[in-house]
Amino acid sequence: MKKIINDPATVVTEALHGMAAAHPDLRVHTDPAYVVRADAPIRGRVAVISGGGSGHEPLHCGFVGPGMLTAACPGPVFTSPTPDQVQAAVASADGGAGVLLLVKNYTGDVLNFETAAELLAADGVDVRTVIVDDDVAVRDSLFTAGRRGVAGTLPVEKIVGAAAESGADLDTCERLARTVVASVRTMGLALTPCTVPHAGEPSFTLGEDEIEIGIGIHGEPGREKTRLAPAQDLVRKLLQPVLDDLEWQQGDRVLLFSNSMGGTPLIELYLAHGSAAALLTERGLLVERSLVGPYVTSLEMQGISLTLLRLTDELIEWWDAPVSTPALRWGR
Amino acid sequence: MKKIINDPATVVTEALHGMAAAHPDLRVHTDPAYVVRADAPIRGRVAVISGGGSGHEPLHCGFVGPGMLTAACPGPVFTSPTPDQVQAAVASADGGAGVLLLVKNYTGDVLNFETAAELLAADGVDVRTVIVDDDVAVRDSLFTAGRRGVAGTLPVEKIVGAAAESGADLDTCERLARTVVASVRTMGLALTPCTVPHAGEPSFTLGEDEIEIGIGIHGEPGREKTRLAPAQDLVRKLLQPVLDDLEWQQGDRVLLFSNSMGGTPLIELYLAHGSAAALLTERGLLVERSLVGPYVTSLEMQGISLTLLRLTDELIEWWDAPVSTPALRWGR
Amino acid sequence: MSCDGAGTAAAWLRVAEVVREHRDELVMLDREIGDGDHGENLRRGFDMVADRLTSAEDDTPRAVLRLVASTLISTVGGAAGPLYGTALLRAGNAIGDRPVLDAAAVAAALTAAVEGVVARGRAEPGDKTMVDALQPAASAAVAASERGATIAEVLAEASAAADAGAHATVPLIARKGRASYLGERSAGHLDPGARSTALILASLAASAAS
Amino acid sequence: MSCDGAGTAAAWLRVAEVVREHRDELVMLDREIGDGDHGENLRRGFDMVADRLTSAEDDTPRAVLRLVASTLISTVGGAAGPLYGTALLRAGNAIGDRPVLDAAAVAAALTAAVEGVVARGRAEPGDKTMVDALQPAASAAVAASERGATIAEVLAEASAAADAGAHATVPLIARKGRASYLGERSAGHLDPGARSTALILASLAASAAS
Ligand SMILES: Nc1ncnc2c1ncn2[C@@H]1O[C@H](COP(=O)(O)OP(=O)(O)O)[C@@H](O)[C@H]1O
Ligand SMILES: Nc1ncnc2c1ncn2[C@@H]1O[C@H](COP(=O)(O)OP(=O)(O)O)[C@@H](O)[C@H]1O
Ligand SMILES: [Mg+2]
Ligand SMILES: [Mg+2]
Ligand SMILES: [Mg+2]
Ligand SMILES: [Mg+2]
Repeated sequence: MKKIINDPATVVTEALHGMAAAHPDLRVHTDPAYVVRADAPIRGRVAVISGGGSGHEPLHCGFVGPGMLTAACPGPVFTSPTPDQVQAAVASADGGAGVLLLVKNYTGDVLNFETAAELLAADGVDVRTVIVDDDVAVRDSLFTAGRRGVAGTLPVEKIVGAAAESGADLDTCERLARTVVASVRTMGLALTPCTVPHAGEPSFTLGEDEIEIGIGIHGEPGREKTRLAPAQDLVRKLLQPVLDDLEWQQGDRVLLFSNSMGGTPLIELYLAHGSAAALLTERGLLVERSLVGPYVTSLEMQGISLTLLRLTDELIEWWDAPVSTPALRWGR
Repeated sequence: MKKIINDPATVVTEALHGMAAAHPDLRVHTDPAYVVRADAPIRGRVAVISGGGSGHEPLHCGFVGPGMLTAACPGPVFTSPTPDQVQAAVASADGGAGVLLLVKNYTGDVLNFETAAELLAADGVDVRTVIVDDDVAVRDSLFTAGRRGVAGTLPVEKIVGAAAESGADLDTCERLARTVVASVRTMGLALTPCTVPHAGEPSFTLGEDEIEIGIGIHGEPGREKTRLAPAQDLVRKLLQPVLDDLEWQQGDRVLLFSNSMGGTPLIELYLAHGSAAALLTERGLLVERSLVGPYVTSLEMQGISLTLLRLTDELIEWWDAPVSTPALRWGR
Repeated sequence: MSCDGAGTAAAWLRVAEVVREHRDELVMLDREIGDGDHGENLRRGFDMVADRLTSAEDDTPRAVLRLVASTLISTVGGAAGPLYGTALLRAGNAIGDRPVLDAAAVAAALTAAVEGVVARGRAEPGDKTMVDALQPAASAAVAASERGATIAEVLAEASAAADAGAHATVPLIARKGRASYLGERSAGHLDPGARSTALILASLAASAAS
Repeated sequence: MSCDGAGTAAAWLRVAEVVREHRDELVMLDREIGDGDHGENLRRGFDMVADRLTSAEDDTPRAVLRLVASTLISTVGGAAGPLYGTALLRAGNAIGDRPVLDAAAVAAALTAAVEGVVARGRAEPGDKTMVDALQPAASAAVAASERGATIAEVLAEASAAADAGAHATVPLIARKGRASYLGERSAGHLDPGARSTALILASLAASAAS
C-alpha cells in the first residue's frame, strides 16, 4: 500500500488539520470530528447537515459553506460517523429553525444518524432526515438494504443548501430534498480498486482488461465484472439503466454530472462527459447544466459515475444560486 | 493500459468536445485546438495566453475565463502545441492591448511559442513571452535546458490574469509575471507512474515501497528513486529544497499550494497540506493563503507537489481578485 | 469466574483482546463482500471499551453492559456500532439491577439482544447478517437454561450455535447490509458480522468456563 | 531515383513510411529518458506529410522541403517539431531553386540543417540530442562531396555517420532536452531524436541508391 500518510489510525484527524489550515472560513473539530461553517449558527436559518465515511472527499466536508451544507461529520475511512459527532455538529450549527439531516442510504449511516436524530428530538430539536438513494445499480426492494446513496448526494446538498441559505423553512427544505432524491439517478464503474489505509490491500482485483460495472463508492466490487470497452460503449452502459429508471419525455431538461471516482484523469472525464452529452441529446433530452470533476470519490479508484437530475425551473434556480465552499463555488 | 477513451489519437479532441458541452462560457476550437473565453476579444485588455501538452488538466484550458487566462492551447498529451494553435488563439483573443504568452520552460514549448511569437510579431502584434521555471528539482545552468515549469504556473496565470482583467497594460502584466516567476518554487514526488494513451505503457516502474523524488509533470522519472516514508518526512523532503532555494526572512508571508499529480486522494493531499503548513509555521513563515487540489497533474499519477510563493501586498491583492474559470473560481 | 459486575467486566476485557487478535481476519472477510472495515471498526471500539472498563469502578453487570454499549455506539460507527450497541443496551435492560447473573438472566439477555438487533436493522434470519449467529445463540441459551444448565453451559451452547450459524451464512445471498449490493456474488463468503458475533460469544463462554 | 522535385517527394514519402514503421521504437526510447511521445509526434507529423505530398503537384526540391518543414512545424509539436522544421527550412534555402539536386547541394543542405537546429536549440555536440547524429552526418557529407562522390554516396556516408553518432549518445549524460532533467540517470540510453535523425538519413540514402 502506497499512501501519503503517517499512520492509518490518524488519517482523518490529520486531514482535518489540513482542512483547517487551508480554509479559514470553516471551523474544524477533531474530537468528535465535524466541520461547520465559521459563521454558524445562523439565527433563523435551517441547518443542513450531512456526513458519512471519509475517503469520498470532497464529499461532505468540502461542501460546507454558504449556499450548501451548514456542517458535516466525517467518519473513519468508509465508515459512517457516530451519533455523538452528529449531535455535536447539530449543537454548533442549529440556528433555531430546525435541522435537516441528509443521509446516504447505507445501513451504518442510516442507523447512526437515526440514533442521533432520536437523541436530538428528545432534546427538543426539530430534526428531519432525508435518505439519498440514487444508485440504479442496486435493485430496490422492501426486503433489501435498498439503493445506495452515491454521487446524487451532491445535487441534493447543493439545492437544499441554496434554499436554506435563502431562508426557506424546514418543511420546504425537506420537501425539496425529497423532490431531488426522487429526480436523481446514478450509475458508476471502476477500472481499478482502491485501498483503504487500515485494510492495507486493494478492495478487489481486476485483470488488465476487466472493469467493474455498478460499483458503489466504498471500493466494493460492482454487480458485474466485464471487459474494458471504448468510452462511448461504457458511457452507454452507464446511461441506459439511468434512463430506464425514470420516465423521460422528449425535451426534458437535465443536469449531467460526470463524476470521477478519484483517480481518473480529467481528460478522460471530459471525454466521457462529451460522449454522454451527445448521447442524451440524441435521445431528445436537453443538457441544461453540467458538472464535471472528482466530487464523490473512492480514494484513488479509477472510474467514473454518471448522474442525471431531471430539472425544473425551481431546481435550476437553486442549482444556479451562489455557493461558496472549498470544492464547489460559483455565483454571487 | 486502462483508460476511458475511444482511440489514443482522438483523446484531446474528444475531451475538448466535453469541455464545450460543460462550459458554455468558453469557445472551444478543435482544428487548430484552442480554448478562448466566450467574450473575447476584449477591447483594450491585455490577452493572457498559455498552453502546453495535454494530460495536465485542469491546466491550462480549465483556467480560461474572467480573471485568469484569455485563451489556452492544448497540445497532444505531454506534447507542446504547435505555432499555428498559438497564432489562432491570439487571433481570437487579441483585444489590441497586446498579448502575453506564459510558457512553461520545456524545449518543445519554448520553441513552438517562440516560433509563434516571431510570426505574430511579423504581423504587428505586440507580443511578449514570459517563461515559467519553478521546479527546484532541476539544477539551473546556462549549459542545460534549465528548470522545468510545473505547478508554479498556476499562480503566475492567476495573478497576471487578475491584473489584465483589471486593465493593467502589457508592461505591467509582463513585469508582474516576472515577479511571480522569481518568487515561486516547487518540488514534487510520485508514488506511481502514469500511462500516456499513445505510449500504452507506464512511464517508469516503481517497487511496492519506492517513490520518485523530484519529478516533473510529464511522467518522467525524478532525480532520485527512494523509499516510501511517513507523510511528514516526505513533506520535509519536498519543502527543504524549496526553502533553500530562495532567501526567506522570519515573518515572510507565503501562499502554500499543495497540488495532487492527479491520482492522489484528497484526504492524503489535505494531510500533506496540514503537515506542510505546520512545518512552515515552525520555520517562522506565515501561511497567508492556501490552495489544495489536483490542478497541475500528470494524468492518473499518484503523487504531490508543494509550491511556495512569497507574497507581497500586491500579489495578495491579485491572488484574491475574482476569478471565474472551470477549475478556479472565487470572489466577485 | 464470578458472575458479578467485576466478572462481567473481566469477560468483556477478554472480548476486547479477542477482537484485537481477530482484527485482520474480520477486515479480510469484510473486504470480500463489504468495505473492509469491520475488524478495524470493532478494534477501535473495543480498544476504547478496554480503556474505559479498566478505569471504571466495580459496578453491576448491567452497568458494565451499558458502558460497553455506549462506548461502542460512540466509537464504532458503521452498521455494527449501533447494532452491537443496541444489542447490549437491551441485554443490560433484560438482566436488570441484580448484582450477580444466573443462567436465566444470560438467556434473557441474549434474547433481548437479538430483538434489539432485529428492531434496529430489520434483518431476518437467512439475510446473511449477525442475526444468523445471534438468533440461534439465543435459542440455544434459552433451551439450555430451561434445562437447568449453568451459566458456563448456557454460554457454551450459545457459542456453539453462533459458530454454526455463522458458518451457515457462507452459501447465503445477502439481503441486508453492504453485502446485499453484490447480489449473487455475495454467496460463498462468511458474513463478517456473524463471525464477530461468534467470536464474542466464544470468548464469553471461555471466560465463564474458567 | 531521380533528384528532381518528384524524386525528392518520393524520398520523403518513403521517410514517412519508415517513421511509421519505427514509431513504437521511438516511443520506447523516449519513454526511457523523455516523455514517451517522440515516435507518436513524428508519426502524426509524417502522416500529414504523406497526405500533403501525394496531393501536391510536382515542384522543385526546395518546394518539397518547405512543404515537409511547414507540415512538421504545424503538426509535430514538442521539441522535435520546430527543430526538424527549422532544419528543413534552412536545407531548402541552402539548395535554392535548382530543379535537380547534386552532391554539393545535398552536403550544403545538411550543413544548413545542422546550423538551423543549433541556432534554435542551442545544443552542442555531446549534449545527447539529434545534433549528435546530424552534425557528423553533415561533416561526412561535405567530405564526400568534396571528394567528388555521387549523391547516393554522399547520403550513404552521411547515414553511416549519423548512425554512429546516434549510438555514441548512449553513454552520454544529457545536457539539453527532457533527458537532461534525469542528470546522470540519462546515461545508458540512446537519444530518441538522434535515432530518428539516423533513421531519416538511412531512408534518404536508401532512396538515393535505388
Ligand atoms: N440490517 C442489518 N441487520 C443486522 N446486521 C447487519 C445489518 N446490516 C449489516 N449488518 C451486519 O454488520 C456487518 C458489517 O459491519 P461493519 O463492516 O462494521 O459496518 P459497515 O457495513 O457499515 O461497513 C455485516 O457483516 C452484518 O453482519
Ligand atoms: N535543445 C535541443 N537541441 C537539439 N535537439 C533537441 C533539443 N532538445 C531536445 N532535442 C531532441 O528532441 C528529442 C525529443 O523530441 P520529442 O520527444 O519529440 O519532444 P519533447 O522532448 O518535447 O517531448 C530529443 O531526443 C533530442 O534529440
Ligand atoms: Mg463501513
Ligand atoms: Mg513531449
Ligand atoms: Mg464494513
Ligand atoms: Mg518526447
